[in-house]
Amino acid sequence: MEASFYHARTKYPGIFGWLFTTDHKRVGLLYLLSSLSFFFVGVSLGLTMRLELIRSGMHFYSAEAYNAIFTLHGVVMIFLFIIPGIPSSLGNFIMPLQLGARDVAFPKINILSWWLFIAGGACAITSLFTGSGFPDTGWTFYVPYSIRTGTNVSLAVFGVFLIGLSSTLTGMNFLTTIHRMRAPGLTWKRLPLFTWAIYATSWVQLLATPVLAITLLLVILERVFGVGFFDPAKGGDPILFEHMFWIYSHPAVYIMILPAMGVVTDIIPVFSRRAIFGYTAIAASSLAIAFLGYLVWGHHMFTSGMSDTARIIFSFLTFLVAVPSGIKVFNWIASLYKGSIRTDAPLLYTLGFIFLFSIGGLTGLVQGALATNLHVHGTYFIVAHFHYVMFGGAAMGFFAGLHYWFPKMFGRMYEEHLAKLAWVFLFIGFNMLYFSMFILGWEGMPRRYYDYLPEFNAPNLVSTIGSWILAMGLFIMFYNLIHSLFAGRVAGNNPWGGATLEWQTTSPPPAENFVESPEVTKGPYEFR
Amino acid sequence: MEQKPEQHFVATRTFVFTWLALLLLTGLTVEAAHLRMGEWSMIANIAIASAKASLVLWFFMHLKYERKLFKVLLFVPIATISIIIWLTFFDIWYR
Amino acid sequence: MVTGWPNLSNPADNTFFFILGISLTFLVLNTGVMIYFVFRYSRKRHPKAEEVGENTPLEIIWTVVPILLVLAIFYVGWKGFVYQRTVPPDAMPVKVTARQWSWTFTYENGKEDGVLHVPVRKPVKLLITSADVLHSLFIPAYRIKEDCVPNRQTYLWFLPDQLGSYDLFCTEYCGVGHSAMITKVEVMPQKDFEEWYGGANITAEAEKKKPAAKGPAEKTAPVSEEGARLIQVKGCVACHATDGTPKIGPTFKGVFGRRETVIRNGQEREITVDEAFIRQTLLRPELDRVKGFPPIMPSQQGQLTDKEIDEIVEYIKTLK
Amino acid sequence: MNETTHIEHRDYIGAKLGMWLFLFTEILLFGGMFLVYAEYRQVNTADFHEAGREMNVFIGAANTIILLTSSLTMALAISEIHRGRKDRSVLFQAATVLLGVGFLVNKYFEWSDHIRHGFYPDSPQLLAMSHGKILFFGLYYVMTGIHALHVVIGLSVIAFMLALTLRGGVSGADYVKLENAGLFWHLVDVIWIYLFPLFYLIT
Ligand code: HEA
Ligand code: HEA
Ligand code: HEC
Ligand code: CUA
Ligand SMILES: [Cu+2]
Repeated sequence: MEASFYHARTKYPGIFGWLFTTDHKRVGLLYLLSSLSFFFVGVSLGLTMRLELIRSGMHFYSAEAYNAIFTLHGVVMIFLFIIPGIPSSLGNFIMPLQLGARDVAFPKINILSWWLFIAGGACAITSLFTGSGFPDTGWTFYVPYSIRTGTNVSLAVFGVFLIGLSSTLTGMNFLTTIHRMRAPGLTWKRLPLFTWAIYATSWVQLLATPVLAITLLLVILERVFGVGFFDPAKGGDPILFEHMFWIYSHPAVYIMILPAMGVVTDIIPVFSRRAIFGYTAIAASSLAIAFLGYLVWGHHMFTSGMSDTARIIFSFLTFLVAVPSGIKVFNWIASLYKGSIRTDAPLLYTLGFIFLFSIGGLTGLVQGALATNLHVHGTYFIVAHFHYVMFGGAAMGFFAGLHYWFPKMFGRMYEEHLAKLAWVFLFIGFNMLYFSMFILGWEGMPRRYYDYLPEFNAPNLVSTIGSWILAMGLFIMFYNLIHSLFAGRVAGNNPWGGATLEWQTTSPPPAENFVESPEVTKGPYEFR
Repeated sequence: MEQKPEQHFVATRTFVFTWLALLLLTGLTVEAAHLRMGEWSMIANIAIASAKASLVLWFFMHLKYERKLFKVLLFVPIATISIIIWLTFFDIWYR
Repeated sequence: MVTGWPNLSNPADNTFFFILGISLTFLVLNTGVMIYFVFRYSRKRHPKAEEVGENTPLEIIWTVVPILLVLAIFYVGWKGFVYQRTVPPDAMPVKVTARQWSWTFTYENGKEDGVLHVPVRKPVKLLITSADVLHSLFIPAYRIKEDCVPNRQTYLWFLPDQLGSYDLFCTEYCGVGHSAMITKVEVMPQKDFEEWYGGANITAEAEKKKPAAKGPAEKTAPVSEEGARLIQVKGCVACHATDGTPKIGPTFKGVFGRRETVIRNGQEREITVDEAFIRQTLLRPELDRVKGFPPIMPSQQGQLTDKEIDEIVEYIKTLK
Repeated sequence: MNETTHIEHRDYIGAKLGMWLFLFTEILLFGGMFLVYAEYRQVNTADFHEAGREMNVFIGAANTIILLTSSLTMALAISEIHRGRKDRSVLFQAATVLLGVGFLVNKYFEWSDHIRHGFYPDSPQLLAMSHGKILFFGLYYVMTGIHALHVVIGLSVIAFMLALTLRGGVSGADYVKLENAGLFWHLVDVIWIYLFPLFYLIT
């Protein structure tokens, strides 16, 4: 452990050795720490929101406070936790290792991205305390409300703009890295599927985020100069804003899920000791999701007043994008066949991921069908869907990866029993919390409601109780991980017997990653 | 990883001719606008602009001399933005 | 009267159960097989993994079958949608104006109300627009919803096939009062509806009946009835109760002459609510905000005529 | 190991690839604005044609020629440094900067002229006009404004490159930085090539 990058001499002393580092591993850990901190903010807000919603007529918050809080919850979770979460933390740490590279292609731009990310987060947080408080627009910033409300929309939106810039730069950096810095022998067909997933994600980050940037910039210009693009009184078209917002934000949901899919694809073969089933199909479906993901944004607008023709086209395309996800699920399950399976925590979280993501994805079909969307749009059904895919899917995949690569990143092992216990709490609490929301949604409870009619009481109560169980699970999990940072047993270089390159260096790796430049002679999942 | 910059000198002549062609097209596009062909003059203008843009990309930006990867990749953002605008118009046309 | 129209909720429900069937099949099979594998091939029972290699026919099957299934789902959803969007020619048109944070329904004869009254078993077409930001009109009982877009008109139709009172929600976030932007669909027997609906242009008639307002002193009972109607129609009741309970805004009961604390530019002061103050709150609510309530009272400038304001003021005075 | 003894790997292709990828984001950024333009022109065709009359084709065409020429000088600057002729390269870079400044000066006069005539976002005169005209001028200011911002950034980068070239940081042996600056500058040119007909030639 002495030779690890933690002990490497840095250009700047102490904390500055971290803040101004160009080492991708340190940048990855900075991202990990910051996005988990934001996650903690987000979940705390979620918990208090559930408290407000425990029964109708509850007044734990005022209506304005609640509206600002669900907006903040959404913005933090999406822009500050789940989008940068896997690609920028695990991706930064692991992907160059999997390539056998010394670092990413542009190490300075890498740390610049982190700084932009933090600056963006700081803007968003500052907007809480300045002006007339955090925006109360929802994370979707729909006009014309967002140009009329007196809250501090401009600053928060500028923060998101900076985060977008950071995300774009990361995408550019990773793409160049994967194209140019693969170790000798590491052909595209030997690339670990996590790296393939990061590759697909990076394209989405690169090509979708600028549209968000310009959209947000136009909102700011609208608020400051009144240019009129989104103001119906001046001929502006609010539906155009919805188009532009979702042109980014639908692909963005695949920025969240693709890396998580990559994580579980890397975990399954290692714990079932056999090659992944359908390597090509999985790699191709990542690219297919990234591509088709551009074509379906209109499914968020089926009731927006968009033309009926467009609704039908977008519904059709939406169904196509579901297929590659299905292909992945089938291949994952097939990869367990005739394996020799060890159900350690990473695999357990992976199985949880598959189950919860399937529920989330399949309910996506309900939303994608026109006849049903007219009913479920804007209700808790949607809220349930996206928590299943984002929390049950993306975040669960993140946790799986965190356990899987924990020994690589920190050189120590977490406590297995606690990790499993946390999983049980997470799984039960999660389903209580969010499954109730499907029922509420189908019964017609609208989302973003500060208070609701008494007829919706029962499922809401179950949901709130579920949130406490889930909180317990999260608490146990993070306690275990944090405690093991200092007190875990030393893990060794390759505790799981992985065959990808990151397991061939020491844990934690030295600053230059590999003492000898590795050469690749076999596929990523050939264990023998 | 060490690579020498490719030893391909582009003749100054090539650049100057490109520039002349660009000026010519600029004149053409101003003329086309005066012809009052209704919607067609807009289409002609965009076509000419695309021709100019291609010249800049191909010669000034050296695309002609780059490896194939670059040419293929450039297709990606252009296709993306075209598809996005096209799909959005299914809303605008049929509203 | 049209009979034989199936309940409009059918397309949505049928599509839903169709998708649910397919989804549950996949979910149960996938999860079942997954759990089975995890036990059957656990390291204890199956210590040595076997390589099975790739299987292209299998890959093709599980690509093609889902494609066919999702196309089927798309088709069912589309068909239902076509039904949901095809308005029967004899539908009764009702204009809907959404504003922060109330609904106004305007009937063909000019009658306005804050609650949607419809006769049973007669299709209704809603012509929807918004006076300010985006809203969305949602009636869960009929499984329909459409956004209210300023400067544009969108539409919906439904067939109220059973008597009753159904919820109508706003489902596009529109600010502080979003969750209070709720009203009802009252499905009435044809006869009751006709009675409620009245004959020709109700508002015009009401105007005629009223004596020209001269001064507050001359106001009589019918005037405050008109005021009572106005606070329904103009959506005041979304935030103000008349029975003493505070809702989003203060109750109207006993408000006239009440001493209360208001905030102007961050400065608190005591006032007594009088006519001038009510007028000011209606037209320029941002000047003085009642303490203890969110600063969301929307200005009625341009929404209420002077006469209507007089009537509301008179009505509020009567609420002791 | 020591982080400072970072082996400066010089991956020429990688550096250019990164730059191209960055340019793609610019294409999408402006693409978003083109989408706004496309919709509003589609909806307000007549108004756009009429508003286009307020534009001065002469200034627009002059600026087009200036930018095209600056692209030429930039390409030549790179071609010269490639051949190891530093002095000539410096000259061409300086010419590029001058032309770019000329573009901005023109733009300044053009904008102030419009503003003097009362055409600027939210101006009372504009608000009294039809929706299409409000949107046309909104688009005009935002799109040429953001383009001008790119010109300013491009100029600063080229000026910096000029300094680097003089001090030897950019040379015949290593000039990828200059090449990348050039790529950016050409892209700014390409975008203007589209802006010109969209605003000046739609009468
Ligand atoms: C991680 C993020 C994520 C992911 C991966 C997805 C995935 C999908 N989403 Fe979701 N979605 C969101 C995040 C995500 N979504 C968010 C945040 C919102 C709300 C935003 C807001 O309004 O605030 C939303 C909203 C949303 C809507 C809009 C609803 C509305 O507001 O009216 C729709 C509509 O079509 C939709 C559809 C889908 C579909 C079809 C998929 C598909 O990709 C799912 C594919 C997966 C499967 C299908 C399951 C696995 C497959 C099998 C088990 C095999 C069997 C399969 C078949 C038979 C096909 N989503
Ligand atoms: C990744 C994304 C993500 C995640 C993980 C969550 C997590 C949670 N969210 Fe979600 N949510 C969103 C993304 C996410 N959310 C988005 C995008 C919206 C839409 C916003 C909008 O409409 O604009 C939304 C909206 C939303 C709503 C709807 C609001 C409305 O429409 O009115 C609700 C309501 O219950 C809710 C609840 C919750 C809850 C209870 C959690 C819970 O999971 C929280 C569980 C966690 C805890 C209870 C915390 C306790 C943890 C500990 C004590 C551990 C200790 C930790 C350390 C040591 C680090 N969220
Ligand atoms: C979205 C909610 C909302 C709507 C709709 C609304 N109000 Fe209010 N109103 C408030 C709130 C909140 C206050 C208290 C804060 C303030 O003074 O702004 C208030 C204050 C008032 C007061 C002063 C009460 C007092 O205690 O001094 C009057 C009078 C009033 N409203 C009348 C009306 C009338 C008449 C309408 C309809 C035409 C209406 N309001 C519509 C929210 C609303
Ligand atoms: Cu009106 Cu929400
Ligand atoms: Cu989507």
